[in-house]
Amino acid sequence: MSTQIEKQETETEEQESEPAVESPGEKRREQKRQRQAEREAQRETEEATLDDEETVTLKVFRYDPEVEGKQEPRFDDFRVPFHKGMTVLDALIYARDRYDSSLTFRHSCRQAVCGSDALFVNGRQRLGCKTQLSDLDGPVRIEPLPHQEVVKDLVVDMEHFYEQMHAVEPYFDADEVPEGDLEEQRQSRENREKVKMSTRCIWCGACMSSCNIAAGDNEYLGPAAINKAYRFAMDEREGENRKQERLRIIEQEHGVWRCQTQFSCTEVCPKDIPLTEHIQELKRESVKNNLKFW
Amino acid sequence: MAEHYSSFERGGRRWLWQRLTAVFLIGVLAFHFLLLHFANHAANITFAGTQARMSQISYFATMWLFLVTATFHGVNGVYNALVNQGIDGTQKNAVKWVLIAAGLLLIAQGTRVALAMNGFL
Amino acid sequence: MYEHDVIVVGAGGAGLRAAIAAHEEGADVALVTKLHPVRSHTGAAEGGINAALQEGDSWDLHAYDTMKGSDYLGDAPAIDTFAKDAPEEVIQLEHWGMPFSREEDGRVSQRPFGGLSYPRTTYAGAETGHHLLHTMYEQAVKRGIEVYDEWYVTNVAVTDHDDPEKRECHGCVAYDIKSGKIEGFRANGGVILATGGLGQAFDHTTNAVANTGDGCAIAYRAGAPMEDMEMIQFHPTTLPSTGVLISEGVRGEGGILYNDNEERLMYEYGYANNDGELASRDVVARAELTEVNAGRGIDDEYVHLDMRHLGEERIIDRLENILHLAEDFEGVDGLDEPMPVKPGQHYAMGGVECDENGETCIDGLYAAGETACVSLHGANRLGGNALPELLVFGARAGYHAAGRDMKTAEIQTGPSAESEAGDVEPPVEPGAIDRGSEDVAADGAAVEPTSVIENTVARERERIETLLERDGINHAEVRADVQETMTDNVNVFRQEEGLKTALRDIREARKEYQNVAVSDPSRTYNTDLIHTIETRNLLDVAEAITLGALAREEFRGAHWRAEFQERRDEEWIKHTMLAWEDGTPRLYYKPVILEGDEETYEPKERSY
Amino acid sequence: MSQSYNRGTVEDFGRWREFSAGMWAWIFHKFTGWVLVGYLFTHIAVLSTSLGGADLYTGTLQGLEALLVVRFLEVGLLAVAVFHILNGIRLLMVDLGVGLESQDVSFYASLVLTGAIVVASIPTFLGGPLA
Ligand SMILES: Cc1cc2nc3c(=O)[nH]c(=O)nc-3n(C[C@H](O)[C@H](O)[C@H](O)COP(=O)(O)OP(=O)(O)OC[C@H]3O[C@@H](n4cnc5c(N)ncnc54)[C@H](O)[C@@H]3O)c2cc1C
Ligand code: HEM
Ligand code: SF4
Ligand code: F3S
Ligand code: FES
Repeated sequence: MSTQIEKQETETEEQESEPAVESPGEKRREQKRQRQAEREAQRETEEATLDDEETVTLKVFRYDPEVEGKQEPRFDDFRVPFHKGMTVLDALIYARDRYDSSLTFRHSCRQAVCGSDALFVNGRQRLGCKTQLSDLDGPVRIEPLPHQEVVKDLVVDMEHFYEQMHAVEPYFDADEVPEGDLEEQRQSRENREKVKMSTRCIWCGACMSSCNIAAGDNEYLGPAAINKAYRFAMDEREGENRKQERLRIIEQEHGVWRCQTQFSCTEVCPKDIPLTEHIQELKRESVKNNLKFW
Repeated sequence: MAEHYSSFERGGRRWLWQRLTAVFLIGVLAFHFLLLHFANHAANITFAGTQARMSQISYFATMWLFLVTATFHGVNGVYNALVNQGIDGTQKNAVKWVLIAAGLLLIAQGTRVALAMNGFL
Repeated sequence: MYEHDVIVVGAGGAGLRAAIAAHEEGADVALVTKLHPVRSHTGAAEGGINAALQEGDSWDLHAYDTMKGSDYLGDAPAIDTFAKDAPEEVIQLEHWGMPFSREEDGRVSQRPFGGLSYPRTTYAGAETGHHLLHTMYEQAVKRGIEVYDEWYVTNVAVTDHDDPEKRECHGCVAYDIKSGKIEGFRANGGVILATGGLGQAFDHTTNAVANTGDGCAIAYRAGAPMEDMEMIQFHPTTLPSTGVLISEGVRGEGGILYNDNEERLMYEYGYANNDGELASRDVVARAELTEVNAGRGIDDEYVHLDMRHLGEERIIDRLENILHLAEDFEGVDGLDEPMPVKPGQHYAMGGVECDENGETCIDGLYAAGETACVSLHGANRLGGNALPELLVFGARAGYHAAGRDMKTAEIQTGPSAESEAGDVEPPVEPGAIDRGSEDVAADGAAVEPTSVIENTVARERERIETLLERDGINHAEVRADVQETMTDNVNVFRQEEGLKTALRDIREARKEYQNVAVSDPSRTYNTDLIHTIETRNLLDVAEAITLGALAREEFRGAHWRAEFQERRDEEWIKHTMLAWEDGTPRLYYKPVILEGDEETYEPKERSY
Repeated sequence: MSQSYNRGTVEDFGRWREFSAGMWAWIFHKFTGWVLVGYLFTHIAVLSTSLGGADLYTGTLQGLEALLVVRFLEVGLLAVAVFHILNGIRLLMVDLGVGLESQDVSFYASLVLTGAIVVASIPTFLGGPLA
């Protein structure tokens, strides 16, 4: 798959009947105008001839703070031909390349690893590239992630999400590293297994967007950041001192205690990370930890 | 981010107590309901009956603990809910003290009532 | 104008490693990247990272395998440096917390991989790249390295001098995608291009939509030559509908390829009697296509990769991610049925010519990662050798740019390394159409760095304004034309006529591109604009790939020619180089260095 | 919500919060919790009549019980309490990390069970002598 579109017949037609007096620039512009008109016409006929059976209608959220007519948020409809295996992202790419090149959304890997295309599709946070159209009821409503500022169309501001991720000191920081250049740290298989799920996060922000608490409390670390903290706090290679510091971070007012176990984060996570479970485990961990000092 | 390092009580002690009191309340509340709505019909309750039950020291103690735990559980729950709604600073402080005062008052009044019931007052 | 010691363009594995290295060296370093670092395509790598870590293995074995894998088109100094540095870099990653898969004794696991004489591929499940990328981004966060996130670099600011080797790079120009601002970035130490692959030149690729060869095109137009561009690796196991990669790990663990007659094709038809499914990628890719062309493919398109016999437990333990990919993107349950696979563009061995320290012939301009060609992979990259390359050469470029004293490079760069002029006869004139107006190096007699940057900024601003203001066709058509012709004609099997057709089509596309305009008038998050600029870059790299392919009249590694089905060592142990001279590509050759530290590598027949 | 961030008009445009089981459970638990605290205060207030002597106490209680509304309110209280208890048990399990995969099922189960218990208790609650 790629951003490729099918070649359009009309465009390869030569246009030789232009009067010779025009300057090359004018001629070119004239050709372009014609081409655009043809394109538009073609799009219309194409859309009109699309059989209902094999098309999907997308209702896509549009907003651009700068462009007149888009300052008021609205929904645009796109009819896209459907083929087996088509994802929401494929459909968006089709609509953009064929119908409206200003349709804006983030995407890159097309295989659920880059985390760019978390969207609100039919009322749920999903990755566009990982969502089969055939699993959805039409018309498919595509909106930007809720609870984040919309930059344009389907693009939201991720800054706040990144800040929360950074707030948990999301980096490995062992108390001590083995001496010797080629000496590795040992980690048991069980321990790697324990942190495995938590290391899968692709920073898509779906969980944060789905969490009611995060929506209400802007300072709440949120499920993804807490999961990140879990990933390191549970890694036996880091050592006890670091773990204490990590627990201190997640125990703060807007940390784990804010989680009301609503589970929506866990439900929407495209990497199937058991977020609620990790949050709960950290709550228990910090209670245990505190009991030690009684 | 610096603002994340506030002096909020860490360690989730209140969180833990909320759970511990809940466990206790499951039993007592169920017992309370069964006793006063099913075993003894609510409409048949009289001071004499109450007094009879309350003069058993174990029953009295249970009910008093019920009062204390329920108050803590309820008041703390309300406080948490408000904090989660996003109150902050002075507002939060005010709420905290009002709730503590209300809680203490309730326990005090409840204790007086209980003592009256078993005839001490 | 922003100012830093070192500017790293691109924040994938190579860019991050370079930034961390430069930071370690005390430089003020910034990452400028069109995607947030964790969105880089390094995250998609599945299989693993090669490094000689265990007793019984050694760097020279790794180097030998790499040289052999490269079909003797790799440069020994690059390969030796690589194999020597790799173990340390991998352990460094481990110290940075990367969650590698482990052995019972708690040590990092290693598994066999195609073309390797020893099981030396370290891995983290089937998501090695994801973990590598995130681990390194985390370390960059730890060090507080500045990131200009979602800034698209449109060009580098290079002084104008006829001889590229006398040019200096003072910085770059970037477009802030979110606000539409165009700014200059001054780099006192150097600019490191680490923009990743160029897979979008093809329409069936494992690469991300963002892999548009920007760094290659930018360096090329600035005067740094392109090396061995024809060497494109096609991965034998990609899902037919999307191009999503099924890791070589599946074959490493014992997965088997079947044709439509349920024959184990690698053996039945003698494509690789020794290594079978573990033969190197080019061999397997050709085998599959030969099967399909001979009518033994399934649906005339693909073959089957079967891993069911490995057992559920082993699959879930080591290849769980593959199950998800097959399910989500092809609707196939790998535990239950074989997975359909076909070859797809995967990796560019060629790229911006640079030496072991990442330096190009332009002073202050570096390249690292898939964008660069040190030349480590030569004519064919071994699986699991790209990720350590990011680490080894990313780090070296970072150190060097930040001013560390390093061994003088043995590899020569720039047109002066030429050993022989090339001649290739393209059917149409290649190169830029409107010479001079947009690309070529920056300008005037200006030698003062700030004004070099300012001039470049002004030119880029004008270019962007023009694209935004004029009216014309959508770039997507041009892009599609290029992708289509590349896949049709510059694929696994290459023929002179096809290559010429591709050049003609690319020329056509260049003409079309003259009429391209951005229809979205917004300055806010204008992806239409970004994609339009990228398409221009794709044109340049696609043309370079095709020119190289037309020039190289032999069959070596990933490059197969219908007319020349033999490796021709007497004549072709040399790199194809393309220099952009005022908008016209000039072909020349540069010798391959086979004299290594330990031994001089003797070209041998690749038996697998 | 004083800390929440004003995301502008775009935020609410057509974007509504989809509630899932866990969210409903949270809302209900909150609501029932508040009702229970409210009741606790009222309850102690009513019981305070015992300070005024046996007759006043007995009179007040029986007087209240004589009102049909009070009976109905009591059924409501029962519903609220039972749900809070059952969902509270569910939450305690979640806190212990038990049965996280079936959190939605357990929520529905709490609802159904609450309904069942309430219906079963109606005769006892509404029955009995109306004074
Ligand atoms: C599916 C897949 C699987 C692979 N598996 C393996 C494997 O198992 N083992 C192995 O060794 N190798 C593997 N490879 C190869 C290896 O992953 C890549 O070669 C490597 O990750 C490239 O890294 P990079 O840092 O050069 O580029 P990338 O990770 O692609 O990063 C490019 C960066 O440049 C930025 N950028 C690009 N253009 C611009 C611009 N104009 N302005 C600003 N920023 C820009 C992007 O934002 C991005 O941050 C695999 C490759 C693929 C596609
Ligand atoms: C009988 C058994 C009870 C159990 C098992 C129980 C359980 C719980 C639990 C686990 C919570 C915490 C929810 C959270 O913070 O995530 C909670 C909250 C609460 N409980 Fe109870 N509880 C019980 C009885 C009561 C009683 C008797 C009252 C009234 C006094 C009460 C009032 C509250 C309140 C007000 C809250 C806070 C609700 C909110 O979050 O807004 N509970 N309960
Ligand atoms: S935890 Fe899951 S939903 Fe949240 S950011 Fe990570 S991958 Fe996305
Ligand atoms: S949705 Fe929110 S409340 Fe907790 S369980 Fe998830 S973080
Ligand atoms: S495009 Fe990368 S996650 Fe969907």
